[in-house]
Amino acid sequence: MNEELTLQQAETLLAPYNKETLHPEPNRLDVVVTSDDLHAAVTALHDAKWGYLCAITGLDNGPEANQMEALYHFAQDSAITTLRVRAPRSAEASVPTIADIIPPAVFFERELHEMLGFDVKGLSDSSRLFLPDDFPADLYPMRTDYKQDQPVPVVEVVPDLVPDEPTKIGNRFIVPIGPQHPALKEPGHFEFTVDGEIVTGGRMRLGYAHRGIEKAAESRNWFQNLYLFERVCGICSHIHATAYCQGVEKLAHVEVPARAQAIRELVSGLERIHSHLLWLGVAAHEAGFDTLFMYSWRDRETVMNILESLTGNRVHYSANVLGGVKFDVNLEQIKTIREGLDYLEGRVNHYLQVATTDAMLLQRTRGIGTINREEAELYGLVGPTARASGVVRDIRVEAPYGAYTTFPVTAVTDTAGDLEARMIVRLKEMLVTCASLRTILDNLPVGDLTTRMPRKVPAGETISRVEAPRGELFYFIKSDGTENPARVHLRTPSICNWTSVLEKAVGAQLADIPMMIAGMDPCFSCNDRLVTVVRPNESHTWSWRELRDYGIEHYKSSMNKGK
Amino acid sequence: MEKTMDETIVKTNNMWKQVLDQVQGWSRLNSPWAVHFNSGSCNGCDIEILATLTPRYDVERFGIKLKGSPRHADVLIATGPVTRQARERLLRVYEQMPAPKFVVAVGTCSISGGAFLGCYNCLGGIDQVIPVDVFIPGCPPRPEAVIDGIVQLLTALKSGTYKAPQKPLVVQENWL
Amino acid sequence: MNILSSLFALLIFPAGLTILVGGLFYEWIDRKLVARLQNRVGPRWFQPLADIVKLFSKEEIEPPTMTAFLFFLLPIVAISGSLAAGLYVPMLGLKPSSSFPGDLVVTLYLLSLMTLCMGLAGWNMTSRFSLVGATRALTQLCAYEAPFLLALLGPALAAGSWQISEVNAYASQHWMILTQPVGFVVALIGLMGKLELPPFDAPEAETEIVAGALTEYSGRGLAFFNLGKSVELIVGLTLVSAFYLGGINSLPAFFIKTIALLGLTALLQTLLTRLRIDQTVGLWWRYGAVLALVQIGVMMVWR
Amino acid sequence: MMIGTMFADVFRSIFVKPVTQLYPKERNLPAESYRGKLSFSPVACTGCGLCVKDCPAKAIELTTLDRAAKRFVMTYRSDRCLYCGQCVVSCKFKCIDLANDDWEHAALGKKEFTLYYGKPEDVEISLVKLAQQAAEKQPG
Repeated sequence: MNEELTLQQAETLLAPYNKETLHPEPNRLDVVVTSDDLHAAVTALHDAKWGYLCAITGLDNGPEANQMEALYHFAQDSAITTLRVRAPRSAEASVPTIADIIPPAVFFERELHEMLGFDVKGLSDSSRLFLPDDFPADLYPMRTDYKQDQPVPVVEVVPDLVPDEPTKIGNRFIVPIGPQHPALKEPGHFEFTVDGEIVTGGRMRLGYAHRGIEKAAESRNWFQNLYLFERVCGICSHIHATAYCQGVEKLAHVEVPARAQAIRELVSGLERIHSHLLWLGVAAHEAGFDTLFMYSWRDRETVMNILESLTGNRVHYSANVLGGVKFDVNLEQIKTIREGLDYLEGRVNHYLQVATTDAMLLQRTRGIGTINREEAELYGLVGPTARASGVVRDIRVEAPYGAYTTFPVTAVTDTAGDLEARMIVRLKEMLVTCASLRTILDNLPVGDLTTRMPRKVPAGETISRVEAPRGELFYFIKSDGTENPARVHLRTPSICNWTSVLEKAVGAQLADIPMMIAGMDPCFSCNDRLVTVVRPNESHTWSWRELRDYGIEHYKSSMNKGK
Repeated sequence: MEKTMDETIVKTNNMWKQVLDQVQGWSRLNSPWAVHFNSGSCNGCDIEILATLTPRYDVERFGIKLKGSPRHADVLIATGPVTRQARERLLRVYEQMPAPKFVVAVGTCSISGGAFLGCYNCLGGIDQVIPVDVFIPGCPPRPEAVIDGIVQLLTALKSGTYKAPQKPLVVQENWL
Repeated sequence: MNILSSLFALLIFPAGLTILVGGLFYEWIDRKLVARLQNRVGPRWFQPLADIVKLFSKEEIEPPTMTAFLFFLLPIVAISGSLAAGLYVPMLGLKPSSSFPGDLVVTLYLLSLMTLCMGLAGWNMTSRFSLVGATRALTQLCAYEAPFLLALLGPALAAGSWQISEVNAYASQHWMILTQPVGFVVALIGLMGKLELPPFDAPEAETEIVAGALTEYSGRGLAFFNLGKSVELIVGLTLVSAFYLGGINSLPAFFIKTIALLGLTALLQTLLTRLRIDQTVGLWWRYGAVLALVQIGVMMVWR
Repeated sequence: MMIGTMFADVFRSIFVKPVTQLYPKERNLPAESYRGKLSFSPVACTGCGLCVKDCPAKAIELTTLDRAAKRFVMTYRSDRCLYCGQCVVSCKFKCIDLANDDWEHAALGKKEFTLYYGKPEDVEISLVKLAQQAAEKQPG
């Protein structure tokens, strides 16, 4: 395609700052820039509208090389330009912030700061994003000399002054949502300041589900890691495994047979249907429409059955192995899948009608949390959330991978950008997926299921991007030629979409907040591989720490009283 | 004469107590309200727990209701390997529940750490923090297996073989 | 003897215990119907009873409230309010246990006591969810109370009496659902608002504010509130069906009419999405109150 | 704009049986390919240990007593197992199988989760061996 042309454009744009150029893969361009030039280089790309910022990866090249790197990945269709900033492995390692040009970069920069100890100059908020509060400040888990089983001292958290009146600040209340809250099936903590029913400010703290997967990956072999990454998320597990497999196979120069690729896409299509139906149910539940929740989950069981009979499990399918897939599809199964798809298609069409015509539901979705196209691009949204605002961001279309090169799909978009549009986009996507699954089933390639995979993967770096049900999933994999990976960095779709909720929460009704959170289909376990407070608000709110200490005291005293 | 009077009173009192105990036991068996806490799992288990509420499995037929407030709950359904950040909250949710309370650990990682065994931010199991009554392994367990676990707990309660689990001896004050 | 029999009437039958059991039974029917409409099996017949007994046998955690006295008193006031309301309606098709001219107004306010208590209970708490829940419960009370009253006023005006037993007697000859359909719709929806059934469950919206005003209640307090709710359900159903569905004069008529009405509310519960509190208030004042007023106006003219 | 768009669904439900599977009473078997409890037969095993090496959760351990006489004992911890099936893929001699009818493993204690596969006498020997190893580790 015009991949080469696009990369040439980038090279020309970056020429004034270029210190060294590398071409690690045909679709990639690595440009080494100095820390001082970074800001200007990013501005050049951004002003020329060359792609968007996918992720920032931090690399530690070890004590011998005494070098750390920050990798800024920009993607335009299938072409990827990486700006590499090199820094010494010490406290002096610093990069300037680029959040003034690209606002969502703040999340990535905080991760970089927290996990590797880069000093990000000018970062507006350097509080914890993923690590727990009581984690020592000078320990950086993603550095090579950090051992995952080393003892970590607990840092005393100094409680700040607790105000006398816990619930009211002027006329305002703080309503905490999470980590244990009925609206969230997963942990995450939000604090919304409300004036009556109107939200005046919001803060967010993640990290309840940060387990340290990226670190653990470095001490496991390539095969074990497949199952670890599958368990980053329980809803989009197959797509995580696929992204990982694709990357490793690229590194190992292993060609996956066409039939295996088709089966991977088959499972990922079914998973997309399952994920969107699940989301529809959860969103309906948040809106207080339990009947829709019950019915959509009932119908979801159809696709769960198919997945179970096909792969052998309802949730973590473990369909992939490195170099192929585990199982084959037989004619009988194809027949069951077709019947299932027919039924689901009918039901999805019905739900589409409900979502677009039910007056009571529309009251809760139409015009709520609207994000227009410009905002969507500015916040760097991905997946159905972005597509509902008219931004065509779908890796399956932009940079087809695997079987999507032979079975292309079309991106579903809407222009309204509100909750209704997001619902419609997801529902229509299910229909599109049903159609594309049929094409795959009609033209299932014949051949082997697996190719042999070496236990050791040649040294190198690669990037693997796939379209998860929630949006673009980004994997950066580095091998140093051994049985274990040297570094795996993943950027999940949810983290890109957070800004949309927090920016839009201010001025909204409290009752709409759960809907808005659900609207972007957040996946905490996805983005908490590693905590966050964004948007300082105008009145005083408690920090999480204050709240927690207060909470402990509060319940301690009540327990004592109770006895 | 007086003595026998006293005896009858004691007897009737005892009988009352027995009857009351039985009624209490019966109600407890038939109305286990649950609260769900995710301590950092991949949410595979969480969707399976939610699936038990939906028409296909419908646990309301056992009287199980998923409640939002820990104050209303009898059973804590916990998932996940307990991350450092979530530990405090897990303890708090548990403490807020009124006695008698039971804990069900769902999923392999909530029992032993599972796939996250050895990760630096995971404690590796609910029973490291709070006493657990039933363990349900599986990654994730099928909704039927979740129901089976809860039925086992109820059966144990009914038959009197239930023994309260021991509190974790040392609630790890220092991480590692 | 007289005192004994009235005590019996008050505590066991037809008021008191009977209403409690009836309330629990109706709660079961409601839950079962909703479950069936959602294609599920639903709870067993003794479920509400088991829930209540269990709650009574549980520990009651006393949160640091502003006034402990209110914390204990409010649930009791709430349930006594709804039980007392049961005295004035033709429960089980029998004559109301107590009756005097103007008891309609008293009954209505006894029914509101529950919501007031819940509002106060929430206000009495330091929990944020309770506070927001209390505010919502009271706001909603202000919203549906007037239209609901107006909707019940229609039949009362037609019967020319403020006494429930007389309206009931008049209704036995006239099916007011036919003559005052608008009033019936407003009364039915008003009843759902009173009972905080979906779509008017914003005060206890689980996904937003956990369990609203009752978030901090456990054990006995919660049991009383839940029990009060089920009593209110049966009393409310009896009242509305006595007024609009041709009166209640016999046991079969009582069951058929109230259960039919319950079926209707269950259907509405499953079909509608929860309204935001501002939407609820808007709906009641913009449509509910106006419709009920128009209905009354038409009636006055027609008479 | 309509009210009650799901009326058709709801109305139909009154007349059809609920889709609920009455689980403990009726137990539906999952598909043939379902991955449940692991079973191991030492007959074909060569003791290569690939399954142990590739297990992502350290759920299996293989104790070799006598390679030639096929005396192997496998310690399987179902509380760690992810039921992913990598061991089945890794094993070239098809010694390992995941059952599709055994997946309700809930227990009130954790003891029941550790299982030993092999000939009974071998299991005993290996247990003694493991106990010795543990005892040796303790003082050091």
